Amino acid sequence: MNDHSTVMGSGAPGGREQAVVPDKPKNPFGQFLRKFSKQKLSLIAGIFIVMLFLVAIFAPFLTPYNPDTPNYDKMMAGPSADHWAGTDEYGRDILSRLIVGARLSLAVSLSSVFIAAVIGTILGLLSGFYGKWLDRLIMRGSDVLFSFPDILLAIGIVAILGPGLLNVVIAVAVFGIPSFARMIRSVTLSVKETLFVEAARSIGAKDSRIIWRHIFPETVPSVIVNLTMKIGTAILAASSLSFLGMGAKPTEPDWGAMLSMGRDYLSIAPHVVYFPGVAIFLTVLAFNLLGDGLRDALDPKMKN
Amino acid sequence: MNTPLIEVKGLHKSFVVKKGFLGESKYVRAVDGISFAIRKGETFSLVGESGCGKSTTGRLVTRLLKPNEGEVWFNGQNISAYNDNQMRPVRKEMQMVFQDPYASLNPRMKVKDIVSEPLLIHTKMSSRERDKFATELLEVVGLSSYHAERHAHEFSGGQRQRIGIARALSVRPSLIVADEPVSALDVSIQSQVLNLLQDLQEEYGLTYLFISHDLSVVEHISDRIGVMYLGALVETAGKDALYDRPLHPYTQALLSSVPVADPSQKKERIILKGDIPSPVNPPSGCRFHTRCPSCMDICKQIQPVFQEVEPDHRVACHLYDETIMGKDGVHIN
Amino acid sequence: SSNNNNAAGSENGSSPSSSASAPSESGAAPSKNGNNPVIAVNANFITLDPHNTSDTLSITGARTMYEGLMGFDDNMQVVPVLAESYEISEDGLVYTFKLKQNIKFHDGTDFNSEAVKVNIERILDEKNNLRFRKSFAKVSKIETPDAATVVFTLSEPYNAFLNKLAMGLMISPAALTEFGTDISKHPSGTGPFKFKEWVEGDRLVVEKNPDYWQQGLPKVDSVTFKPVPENGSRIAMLKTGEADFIYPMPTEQVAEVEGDGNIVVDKIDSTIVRYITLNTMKKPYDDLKVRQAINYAIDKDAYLKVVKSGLGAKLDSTMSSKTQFYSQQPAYDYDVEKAKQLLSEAGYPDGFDAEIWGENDSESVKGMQFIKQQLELVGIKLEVKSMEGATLSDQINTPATPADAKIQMWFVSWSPSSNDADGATRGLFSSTMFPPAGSNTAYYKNDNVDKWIEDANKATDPETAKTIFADIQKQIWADAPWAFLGVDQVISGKRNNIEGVTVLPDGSINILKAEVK
Amino acid sequence: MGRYALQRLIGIVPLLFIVSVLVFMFIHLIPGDPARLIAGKEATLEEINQTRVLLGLDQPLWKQYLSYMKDMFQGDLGNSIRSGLPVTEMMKSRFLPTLWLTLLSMAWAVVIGVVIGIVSAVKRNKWPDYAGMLIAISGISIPGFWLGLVLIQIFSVQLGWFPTGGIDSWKSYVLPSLTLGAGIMSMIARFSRSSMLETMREDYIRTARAKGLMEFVVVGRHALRNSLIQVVTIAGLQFGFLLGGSVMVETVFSIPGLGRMLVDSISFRDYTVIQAELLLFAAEFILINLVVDLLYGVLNPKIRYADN
Amino acid sequence: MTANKLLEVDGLKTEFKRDGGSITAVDGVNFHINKGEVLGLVGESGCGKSVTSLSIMRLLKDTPGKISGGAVRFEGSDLTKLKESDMRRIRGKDMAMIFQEPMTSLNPVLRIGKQLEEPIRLHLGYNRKKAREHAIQTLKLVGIPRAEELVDDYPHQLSGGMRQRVMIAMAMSCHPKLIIADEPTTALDVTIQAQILDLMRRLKEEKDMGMLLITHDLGVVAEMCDRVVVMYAGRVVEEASVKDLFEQPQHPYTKGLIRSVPKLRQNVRRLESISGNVPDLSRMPAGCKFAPRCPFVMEKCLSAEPDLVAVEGRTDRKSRCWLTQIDERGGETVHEYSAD
Ligand SMILES: Nc1ncnc2c1ncn2[C@@H]1O[C@H](COP(=O)(O)OP(=O)(O)OP(=O)(O)O)[C@@H](O)[C@H]1O
Ligand SMILES: Nc1ncnc2c1ncn2[C@@H]1O[C@H](COP(=O)(O)OP(=O)(O)OP(=O)(O)O)[C@@H](O)[C@H]1O
Ligand SMILES: [Mg+2]
Ligand SMILES: [Mg+2]
Repeated sequence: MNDHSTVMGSGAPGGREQAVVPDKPKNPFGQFLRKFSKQKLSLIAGIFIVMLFLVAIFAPFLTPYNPDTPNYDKMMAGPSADHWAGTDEYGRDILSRLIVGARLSLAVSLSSVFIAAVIGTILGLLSGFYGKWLDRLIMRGSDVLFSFPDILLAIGIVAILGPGLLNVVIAVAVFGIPSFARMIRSVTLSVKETLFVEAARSIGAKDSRIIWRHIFPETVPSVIVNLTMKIGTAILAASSLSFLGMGAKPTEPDWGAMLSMGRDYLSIAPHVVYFPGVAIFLTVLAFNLLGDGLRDALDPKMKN
Repeated sequence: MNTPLIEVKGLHKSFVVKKGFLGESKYVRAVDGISFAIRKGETFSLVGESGCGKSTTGRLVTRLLKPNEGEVWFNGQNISAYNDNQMRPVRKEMQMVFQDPYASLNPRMKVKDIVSEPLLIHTKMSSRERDKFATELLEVVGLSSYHAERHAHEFSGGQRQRIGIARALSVRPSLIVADEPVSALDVSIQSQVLNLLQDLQEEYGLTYLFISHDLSVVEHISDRIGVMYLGALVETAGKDALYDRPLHPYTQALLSSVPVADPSQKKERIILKGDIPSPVNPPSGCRFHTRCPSCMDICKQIQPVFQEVEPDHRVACHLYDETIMGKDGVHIN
Repeated sequence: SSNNNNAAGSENGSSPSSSASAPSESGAAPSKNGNNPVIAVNANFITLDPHNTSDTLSITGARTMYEGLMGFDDNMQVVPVLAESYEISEDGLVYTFKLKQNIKFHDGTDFNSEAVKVNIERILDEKNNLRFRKSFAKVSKIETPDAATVVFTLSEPYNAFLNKLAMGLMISPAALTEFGTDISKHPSGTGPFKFKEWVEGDRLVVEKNPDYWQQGLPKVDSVTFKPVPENGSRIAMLKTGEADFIYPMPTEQVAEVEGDGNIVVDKIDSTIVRYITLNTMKKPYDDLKVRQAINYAIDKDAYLKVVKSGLGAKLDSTMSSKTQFYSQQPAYDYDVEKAKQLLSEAGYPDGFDAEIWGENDSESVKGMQFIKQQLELVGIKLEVKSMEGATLSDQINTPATPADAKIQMWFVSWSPSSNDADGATRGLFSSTMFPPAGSNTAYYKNDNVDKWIEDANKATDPETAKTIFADIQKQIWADAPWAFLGVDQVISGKRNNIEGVTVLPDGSINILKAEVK
Repeated sequence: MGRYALQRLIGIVPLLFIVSVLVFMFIHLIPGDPARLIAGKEATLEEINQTRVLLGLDQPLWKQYLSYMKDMFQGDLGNSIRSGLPVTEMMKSRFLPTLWLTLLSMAWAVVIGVVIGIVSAVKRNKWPDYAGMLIAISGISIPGFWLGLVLIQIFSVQLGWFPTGGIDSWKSYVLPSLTLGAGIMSMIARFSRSSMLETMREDYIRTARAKGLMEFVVVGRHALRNSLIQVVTIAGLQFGFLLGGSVMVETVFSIPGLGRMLVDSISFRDYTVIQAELLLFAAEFILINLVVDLLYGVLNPKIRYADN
Repeated sequence: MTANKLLEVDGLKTEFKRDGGSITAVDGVNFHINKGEVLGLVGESGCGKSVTSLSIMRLLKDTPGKISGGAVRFEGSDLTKLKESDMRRIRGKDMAMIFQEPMTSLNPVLRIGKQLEEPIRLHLGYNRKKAREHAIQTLKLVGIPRAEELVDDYPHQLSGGMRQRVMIAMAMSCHPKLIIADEPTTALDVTIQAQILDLMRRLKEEKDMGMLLITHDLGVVAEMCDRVVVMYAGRVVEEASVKDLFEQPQHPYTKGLIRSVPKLRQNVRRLESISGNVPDLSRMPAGCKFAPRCPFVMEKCLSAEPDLVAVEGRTDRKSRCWLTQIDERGGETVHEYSAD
């Protein structure tokens, strides 16, 4: 028996190491999925959102009625077998409008948040990386933006640019920028101090490479988390704009517009506001839950 | 003795530290007048306690930091005033290995990309060539080619440090600055990495600036050693000279503080009083006088000169200053 | 979701002006506010300087404390108030007023002819840049032969002058000297109520003037006006009794509160007309057939039902039936086929793409959506552009010439401030009134109409004026520069223990006879 | 600390200057002609022009700005274009309601938010955690105006507990501040939960337990204060949100506050008022953040004693 | 001997929930500490030293960890069975702990004095004034100058060495019978480490406490300890007196460890090293956990895990290796060591 005792990894310096790295590479995405799937609420929220997207994409095939066709004989009828969510002040089918509205509400909030994220991230990266006057400029700028109540900023922007979908998107985007910029800046500041950035510098990497290849990927989880959370805020902001009469197009079935137009009927035909209200609530809730889940799954500090 | 590969003359570096509430800026004199030279093929080590400026020195040498004062000569060029673009070709010649193998590798990059990143920057190799080169390098440092596709976080500390070393080697530098390359590693792993560093030095004729706080490790790997205290060198000497005849009281205390892994060997210990002063307000005179067991009046007022008292053995201490101590001086060993 | 505890249900009131459910008087819940009723309105008071108001609400506020030589009755007819009687010269240039005697301003000084002169001169002084200057621009001379007589001499005949005088309220000259431009914060008139406090944005409180010249009035100790911009909140206040009277009553909720025994809803036809201007100088609206087609394509009954919750009347002239010199016109009855036919004849068998502008308040937005739905049926694809008011006004008034104008259709309303026919015509249809000079956004130009407007103003005889205005209305109606929609009702809600608060057709509130039971 | 505060205060000046330029440009960029809006719809062109001259709006923009700044340095914010009332006076009466509203909203939002956060963190992944987070997330998922209207329906119309609006007594503030604070409460609840969780993982919490301390002492004395330090920062940033939210809440609850005044003045292009108010908002926001920073120092000895 | 036993850890097993499954961080650890004795616990990072100490103190709250077996007898009573409130009475009073990180183990927002007074008032029932005096006394005991002023400082105002002294004072303040020190000097510089070790040695002798000293530094072990327990991958692999351990290490891991540490003035060209890495707890090899790295590995090692048995018939000398068992006993069944 003793003869068989082999010397594995005889301690030769620089000798190869085996069996330490697992055979199957640990896929970071797989790991993330595993962690995420344990967050049950977030998982449900994620599924809800996926379904919402499907609804939005296939809206034209799903609506039981033409969402724009009025029926003046059936105005503000409560929920019934024909109209699950009742009809609105023109006798249009609310369910159909909600379905089509998902499109618009998602489009507005997603695109505005996306724009805000892109610009905010770039500003945050530059501000955090270069510091000094650039940082001061960007941060003071975002202070100013922050100090303007966001709604007012949006009112101003819509007033300047005129109403319309794109302008609402821009308005909502603008007041999302500072929060991204600040957050990314602080991540950048801490990543900038990490050894691997110093290592990149020490091998002669250019700033652009350091920012793009080394710092930016580190900010992605925060961006994603903030993005999901901000989508909720953006839906609400867009609906607040509608409340102040500055929403998207009044003729389009945007949820916020439905809610704000319907508020005059709150006491006589509550379903007119109830359903869009619930749609907004659930969607915002879902995005926030998703964001929470993503944060936990993406945050290396949250192990369990 | 051939010409030094790197020579550092009177380096100073201070950092502004905003002390928050009162908004006053103060300065940390992280490196305060350091001179040394490293010859080709030699291992020069810097030792000293935490915060004494070892890493800062390393970063000044590699020009990751610009000195406030003083010069860094590398291969006969004064690189202290180079800008980023001028530095880039020089960086090919000097690479770094960092203390923390966990933090110094980008967790989101594949090993082959980490290892070949310097090639991407400094050479015109195609990505195929780079990958091939990277796998070869991995073999050199004792990893396998199949590790190339993995991410850094899948490796253990010792393996990561090997990846870091492979990265440093990729552009065939002449100087490697290793900032505490083994202090984050377990003892059983530490020796693997130390051996690897030694092997590579032999094979590629590398010059090392080795930074560590572990006197035993330093003794093992170095040819010459500099002992730092509060931003300044207090003693430099060849290994044997330093360990056999430490001159500076701080070096002596340091050496005697190292716990010995041998219960039979009970040695006399110099236990210093007090804590390491803050580099924000370093003591006047000799920086060490607040803790020095043989402190004299003069030490409190006048900063001793860093001078050669024996061939290739320099020390900054009034005890060896002939003008003060008289010709014979006083040696406490 | 309403507190329908009161068993007394109500059929729709047969009375044309009030749909009170008329519960027994004794069943009325006592007012929460005692003898100090609270009136919730939808906007803020801007100023209490009666010569510088341009919004109806500020006029309401001013009229609680101030009176003019003339005034409006509940039907917006001009009646003497501080004037005992008046005479107009044959040529329509000299107006002689006898003033009532023994009337005192709130500060104790006398009301007399001198006071009238001081007031009119204040209005006319260019330095003051008061909004009423234009109304009195034709006054060339003002004389006070004695304390009880005032004589106005006009530079040319102006048959709306009495209406304008009804707007010109009298301020105590002593107060004017004392407070100057600050008079807005220290009102002192002859009215039934005295100023108590004005917290800008929160409330205006006026208290009973014990020395009021009309015996037995006012009957309440004070009245508080509260701006409550949100419809839902205003009606909630009425329900809870925090407010005794609200105006405007949101049309959407009328049906609901009509079942509430504690609440009475009053509706009367107003002088507010709703219409869409069609840019007659722009293709395709330059074609009469297109304009007529649009008029035929809109179902006015549906408009009232959908947009106005059934409250209001169809617009059957260029002005409301309550306005001076109104003359009814034959209706453009809803007829989709005819509309399509007219469009074909005009060369648009498949309709066309069009754009409608309007403000972003919910009423306009709702209205424009409705119009879009209607025009769609005849093939006109309408894009609705709702804009914030000031932006819209800028869009309309920036182009200097009709050729530059971008405006196609404008969903809008109008009410003449002093309810005179001139005010309901000149600014809207005279070719001198193209934007930016005036509100003729239809860019309507008819030489006859231009001339008639001038003639009518100068007509000294009301009957002559009336015929001229009938011609004007007929011509414009036939030319259809507007799509005529409806006449609003002014709708107010009150607790059933409040009496005597009325809303005039122009939307101003009269609290002179307010009474709590 | 005094000197630091002073320095920071002085630092506000250039920032306000930038803000003033931006605000000035911003509001003049918004289309709309105050002269026309003020003169009324029946006004003649001549009247409108005269009004414009009277308001100085015919001057080039930079001249308008200079004269505005000149007046401002003399403490004169001008008169409202629309009503002619002095802007300072208008703001004075509008300031208190908004201040109360924001402070009350902030107060309950912080207290409840922190309590929910702590309970959720301590009972992590148990039902109180889920309940707390559901409440918290609901707070940000409901549009403010909608919540306000529903609260009025329930608590004013149905139950008659609170007035529908106004500023007549403390009761008037209950529903508006509930509405306004809901969003912030949620933010704070979520934030304090995560910062509490983070704190509970700290080494010194283990130290505290190793001393044999009761759990509530560990949470209350050792964890709470450390996590509050972070909560304060977030709360400060939320003030901007409050000021914005007040626009809506003041409209729904008929509160004569700054927010409503701003919306009104924007719709009338009442430049002087908008300008003054936006400057006030900016100053307020900056001041609050200064206070937050100071508070941060008070709570965090590391900063307080940084001078050694 | 039993009467002398202060603490007895018997088959302690602690598991962590992780990603659905669970890992056993501490697996059947046995050792004891006598009164007045310093027991060293050495091993590489992640081998379970800290978890062992936290399990003894039952401080695993808020971690996914749980004691799943074994007993911890302190003066005869099993701590794992105590109610939390009773355990609280022991923590800080009879058994105190010093943690590795002096920088983070003190609450940054509470004054030093306040943090020191907490256990004193709780366990000794002193009033505030008396507790403060006692705190100052203890601070002086651990060699802190100006203790009266220092109690009003905040932790960040102190250097690392001072903070560690405060931690020691805190642990000492209620005169515990046992101190568990988890790498008390790892974060400190050598000269400061020398001060602290010197202090701890003195205090231990004065107060006659038992001490569990956790470290990975063999040098520290050699200087401080009476006996040593070596851990590898959650298990005890060797137990010996300090002298025996360094002179005749039994387990191949211990041997490798001792030899791979560079020693001053030793002058070897190459260091010995143990190849390979510490195994991941979630994918542990069957058989001896050290087998994959062991230069003397045999077939048996790969399939069966050896027990911790007495070496050469000595009760104070144990090793967990087939080699020692086979070599010494010629392959016979060996006498198994049992704790009782
Ligand atoms: N970027 C910086 N900004 C401010 N202070 C710094 C910076 N870098 C280093 N310092 C300070 O300079 C001094 C020397 O730091 P340095 O990192 O060189 O020490 P070191 O000897 O490497 O210590 P260690 O052994 O802890 O790594 C320290 O007091 C440190 O706080
Ligand atoms: N809170 C925790 N959650 C999950 N796993 C843990 C936790 N604490 C410890 N572990 C696991 O338990 C094992 C033993 O850890 P432990 O901290 O006891 O090691 P150690 O010997 O103290 O190491 P070091 O020398 O680094 O302090 C490790 O593999 C670690 O992953
Ligand atoms: Mg360092
Ligand atoms: Mg540990």
